Amino acid sequence: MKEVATFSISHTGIIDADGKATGELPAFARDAAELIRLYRTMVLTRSFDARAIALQRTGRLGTYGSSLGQEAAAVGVGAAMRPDDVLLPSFRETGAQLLRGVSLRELFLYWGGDERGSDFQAAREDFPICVPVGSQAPHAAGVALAFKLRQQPRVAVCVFGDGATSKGDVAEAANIAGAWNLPVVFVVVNNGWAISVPRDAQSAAGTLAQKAIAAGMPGVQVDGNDVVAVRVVVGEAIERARRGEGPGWIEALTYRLADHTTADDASRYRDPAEVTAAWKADPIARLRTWLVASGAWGRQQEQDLLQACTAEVDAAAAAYLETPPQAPETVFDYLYATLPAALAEQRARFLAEAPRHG
Amino acid sequence: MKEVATFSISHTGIIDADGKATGELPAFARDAAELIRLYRTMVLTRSFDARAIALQRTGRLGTYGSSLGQEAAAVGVGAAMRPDDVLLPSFRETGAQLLRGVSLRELFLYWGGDERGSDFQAAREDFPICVPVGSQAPHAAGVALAFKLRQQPRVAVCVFGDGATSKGDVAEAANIAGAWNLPVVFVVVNNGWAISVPRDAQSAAGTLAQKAIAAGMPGVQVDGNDVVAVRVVVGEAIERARRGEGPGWIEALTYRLADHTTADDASRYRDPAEVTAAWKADPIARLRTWLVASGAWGRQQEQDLLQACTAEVDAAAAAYLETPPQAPETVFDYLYATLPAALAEQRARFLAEAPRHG
Amino acid sequence: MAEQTMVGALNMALARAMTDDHDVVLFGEDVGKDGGVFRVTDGLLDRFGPDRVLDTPLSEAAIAGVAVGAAAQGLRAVAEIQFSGFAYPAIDQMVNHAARLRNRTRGRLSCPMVLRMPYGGGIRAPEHHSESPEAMFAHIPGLRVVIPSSPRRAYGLMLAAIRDPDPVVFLEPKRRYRAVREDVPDDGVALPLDRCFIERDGGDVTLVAWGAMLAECHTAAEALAGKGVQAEIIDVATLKPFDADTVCASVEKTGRCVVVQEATLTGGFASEVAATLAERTLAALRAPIERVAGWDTVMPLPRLEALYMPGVARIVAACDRAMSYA
Amino acid sequence: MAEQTMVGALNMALARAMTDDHDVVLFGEDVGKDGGVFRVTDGLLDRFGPDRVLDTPLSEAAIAGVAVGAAAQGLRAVAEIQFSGFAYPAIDQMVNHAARLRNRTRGRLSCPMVLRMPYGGGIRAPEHHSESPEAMFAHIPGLRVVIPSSPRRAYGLMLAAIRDPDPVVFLEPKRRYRAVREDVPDDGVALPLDRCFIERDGGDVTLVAWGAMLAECHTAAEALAGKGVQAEIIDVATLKPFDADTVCASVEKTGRCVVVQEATLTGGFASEVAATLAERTLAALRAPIERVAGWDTVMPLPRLEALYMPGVARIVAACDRAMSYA
Ligand SMILES: Cc1ncc(C[n+]2csc(CCOP(=O)(O)OP(=O)(O)O)c2C)c(N)n1
Ligand SMILES: Cc1ncc(C[n+]2csc(CCOP(=O)(O)OP(=O)(O)O)c2C)c(N)n1
Ligand SMILES: [Mg+2]
Ligand SMILES: [Mg+2]
Repeated sequence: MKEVATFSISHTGIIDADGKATGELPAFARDAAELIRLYRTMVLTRSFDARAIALQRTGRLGTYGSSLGQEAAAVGVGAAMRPDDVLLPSFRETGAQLLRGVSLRELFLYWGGDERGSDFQAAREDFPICVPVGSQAPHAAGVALAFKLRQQPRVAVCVFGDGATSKGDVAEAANIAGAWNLPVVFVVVNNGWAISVPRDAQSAAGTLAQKAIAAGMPGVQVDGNDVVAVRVVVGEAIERARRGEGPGWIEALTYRLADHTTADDASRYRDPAEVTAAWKADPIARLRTWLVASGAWGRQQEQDLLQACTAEVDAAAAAYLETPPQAPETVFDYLYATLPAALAEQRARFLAEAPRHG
Repeated sequence: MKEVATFSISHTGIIDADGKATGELPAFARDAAELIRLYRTMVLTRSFDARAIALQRTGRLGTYGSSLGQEAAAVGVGAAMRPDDVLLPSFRETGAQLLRGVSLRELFLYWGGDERGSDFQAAREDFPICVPVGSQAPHAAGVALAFKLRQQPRVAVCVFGDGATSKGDVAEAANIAGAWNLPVVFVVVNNGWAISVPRDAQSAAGTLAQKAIAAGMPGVQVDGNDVVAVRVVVGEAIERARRGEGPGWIEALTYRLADHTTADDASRYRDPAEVTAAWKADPIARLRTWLVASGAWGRQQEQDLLQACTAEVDAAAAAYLETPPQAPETVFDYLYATLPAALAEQRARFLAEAPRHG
Repeated sequence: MAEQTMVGALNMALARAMTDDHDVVLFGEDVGKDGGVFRVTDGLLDRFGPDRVLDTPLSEAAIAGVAVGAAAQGLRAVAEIQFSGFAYPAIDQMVNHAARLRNRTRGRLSCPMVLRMPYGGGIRAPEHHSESPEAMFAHIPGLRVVIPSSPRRAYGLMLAAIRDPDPVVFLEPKRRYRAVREDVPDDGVALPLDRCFIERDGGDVTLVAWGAMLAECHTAAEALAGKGVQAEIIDVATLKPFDADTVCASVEKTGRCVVVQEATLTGGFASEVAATLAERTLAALRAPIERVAGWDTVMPLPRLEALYMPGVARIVAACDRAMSYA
Repeated sequence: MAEQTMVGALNMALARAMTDDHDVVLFGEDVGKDGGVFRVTDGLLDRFGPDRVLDTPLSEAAIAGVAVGAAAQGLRAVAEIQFSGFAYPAIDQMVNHAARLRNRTRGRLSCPMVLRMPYGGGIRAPEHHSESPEAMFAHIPGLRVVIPSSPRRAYGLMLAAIRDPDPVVFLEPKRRYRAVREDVPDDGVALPLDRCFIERDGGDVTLVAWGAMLAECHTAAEALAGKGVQAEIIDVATLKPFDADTVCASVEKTGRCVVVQEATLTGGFASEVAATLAERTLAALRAPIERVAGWDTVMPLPRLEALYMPGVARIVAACDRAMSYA
């Protein structure tokens, strides 16, 4: 019996739950303005999140999936990307999408049940929110294939949850990305739960970073509540991929502080004590602590920021609520590039009947 | 950055390509009769294989997938199983199926295009040959679930190729087997090729044993041309699973000496020199060398065995060729336990029309 | 005997089946502690234990495939797909294995499993949560496809599906999950799996539907009755095998038929119903067979969803057109 | 201008499309060196290089999903599924993504891909290699479904499919791959994707078919002509969107229709054709619309395969029945 291969999984954390640096700070993190930009996006994400839940509770938004507690994972990913990279998110990547230029109003529209919420006015090539879990992973490989064949120095970045790592699509996508040495980075946002299924019941794998080993690509773990570490680790994988050195896979450890969605009641299946404990690792509080300790942030800035975020969310919510529904014909008009003749009559019938009753 | 997990993949070989022992012999291999039983099954497999190809070439069998060169992998698996375990094969596991009690005539019938070839008269609970690559892997987990829930000390053994390891079904099955700690063993028969796709193009993973790491189960490599090693390594995984210690995953390294199937022409895509070289590792020759060297085998036995195998295959082929086709109504009669009333009329119409013309 | 919603009735049927037969096991995503996202399996983990009610990892192909393997061993596997929009990865297992295990082994192995899933729109759900894929399953020989339209029918059909020795795809119209309550005796009595149910007698026009569309048909029939038109309503609760005889007999009587489905028109099961009628009842037809269906486009997100769903007005209009033929 | 088989014509169309448009890329299992198991991509790796002709790992869901991603970036991804029996794991990507990427992003992203695959029986192939799943795809709004019946049509339709800005499922009747040769000019001219082709004029009965069934229909028409019955033959080469107008016009003329499909009867596309006719041509119908189809059972293994496949005799018998109505 001889050993033919060995692997190891590393974990990176830089700013810990107490807001203290435990590792060397990367260059960007020594620029307070940059850290404040990330902080600001995290806070804005949380403001949006609270408003979305409030709107849902009052019947003005559809079922909504909160990203409470996961802001650092999303913002770290968004910050690590270049503008012409392509993001393929799941449904809790608000923070990343905001950095990509997706607007709050678009996000409200999406969750409000309006297709225009996926017609991003910026981030034109980014993929829309993906609901069928893990099914966007092969798209990321396909986008990366296009980059590679066209010799563009761009990277596809695909984000999904711990639950998604059990999906065959994800395994197939990772394998093809490895086999073809594609410029794609997969980020597992391990928030501990897939609805009611805890991480440990999802897989016997001790880490979800080690899923990468099956695809022959490097897999690493990062403290997903540490935006600095996420940005560093995801950034390294992205730049590696950009250099043509192949795909990457990162497991970001975080926690879903909210219910799965507004349609969920997490108290049915998880201990509130676990949630209370998880709050101690809140990604926003720790970065604030760090910023305050480093002298870059104070009470006044915090107050101003909260106010600014509220105002921005207010404006977006108002714009969303004022957006009239799409015209009925839009139900047909984006299906094909050109409406097939065979559908023209049906569309006409639809227009004649639909407005009357549905 | 700290290390949070490490893994290693081992490779086991016992009798090498020259027929020399390189490791300690397990108990069963010190029993010449048992080794001869395995040798006999490998030779019978090869006789069957040659006849199947001959029958196909003369239009008396359908497209056939040869297991030439892979006899040790199949026979080793079959030998490691207990009778009441369940085998879930792909299409090159003839050697394992013979040890399970599947008859040569049944195998001819299957490849001859007759459903009765999957109605094994022994091995009643074994699964039939599985053509959609990897799709039997979840079945194996399901069979193992039944064993576990009923607290039966039985194991499901699932065999598939290197190509199959790219399939999402296989990844999902392995993951659920790990998560539920099921008594199932997955055996990857890595024969170097998936039709025209070489192993290295199939996955960037350096070994296919490491696919197991993604599912949190132990993965090991074995010399798949060494029937002794296969039996040992697969046997260990099976007994481990039987003890309730969870699933296992083995990569058996072998080589497809034949075309993919009789419909394939491997000269289009692979270098004949590779095949010639691979013959040096022929699993049958090496075991014969070993047996001869150990004094348990000689020219006469070999001649007798070849004759006996030919006679057995002759008889089975004759029985197959003499088997009249099934009655037309069998096209309907096994679809449901009881023919639904709605189908009765159609069946009658079918019987009225079918025999006339099809 | 309490009044039950469809969710309650399904829960009761599952509990009854598990009580009667130790081989019945349930699994799926969140079916355990959470009781399923619609609570259909609520409380069953506590009652029957973690060996018989299992949360799966998030993998639909495996859910179906594990059910096949378990069923081949004689377990009555009742597997849940959380929403029909996520059932597509399970189709391979249903077509290539579940539906044909008995046939390809000449009866040696079989597949007594139920793949259940909520389907359909009308609850303002997120993307991919509102589709109606029944036609895809109904095209697969070897499967049974069952759709209840009421609590009582859900109870009886679910019991039948679990007891059936062959694979059943059981589609639950989620819009009706809590829409009504009715008395559902927990009597362990299964309904037949090969018969359509005549829900209302009428001599003028036959309304054929399944799932959530039954309620729409009943409302439409009331409206039609107000105009003096008597609609007969048939619930095709078991799409496969399809009890064409009952539908044909009704159309022989009425001479007019409107088939109502929520799924997209082209290639839907309504087309099968219409084709069967065109083959078998032509002489009796006094008006073209109309299909009222979802439009041939993607189910819109909630804001425009109502434009998509077939409703009472469209059904009444179709019947009016049918009645306009002498 | 050499005589081409369907395989040759498809190969020629792929080469032409790749020459004309650098964005066309091919991938699938064994499409490279091996040239595909049926040789449809033979020689293309040598001509266009490994950046544009790629062997994939063995993973059908990824093949479809990678095509979606690549197409969203503007590549014209032509992805091969080796046999339609292995396409089921790709359905999820086709329904939930390919078919709706344009719609859900309001036109921002689109999916100009072709998913091509051999399908159908009649070549004594192994288990799972002989099915006809076209109806499943034809039920998905947002897709196009195309099936050629001859070399020339294969050439023109394949070019059209690749040039089309939306996702196309292209099913190739493998039984016809090498059945005939005909002149196929490599003129780069595409055929329309929204029109049925009238292949033979006749006033007595309309035969509607696609794929391999066209050849059977032609033979049947000859036999019928011998009895003085003139059959009109329509090739529904593009099942989705379905050109009902052409079929309806023919049936308005003949008053009789037999729809022929190889796929299993229930829920097949023949039912869609019949339902459409029942809706739109009732007054013209002089005989019930017959469907000649694969039986509602699993495609048998080769030894009994011939019992399953619809053939000339069944088609003629159905036409005879139709003609027996005055
Ligand atoms: C393929 C699929 N199956 C089931 C669902 C229903 N569902 C939505 S989210 C979810 C859990 C996802 O868990 P995870 O991947 O960890 O992401 P998280 O919700 O925790 O962010 C499930 C089961 C779905 N959307 N897609
Ligand atoms: C899901 C699926 N896709 C494609 C095929 C066609 N096919 C048959 S065997 C094969 C290659 C299988 O390779 P591997 O798993 O290594 O097994 P081997 O043939 O080498 O024994 C392919 C692509 C299939 N049978 N099933
Ligand atoms: Mg999660
Ligand atoms: Mg192989």
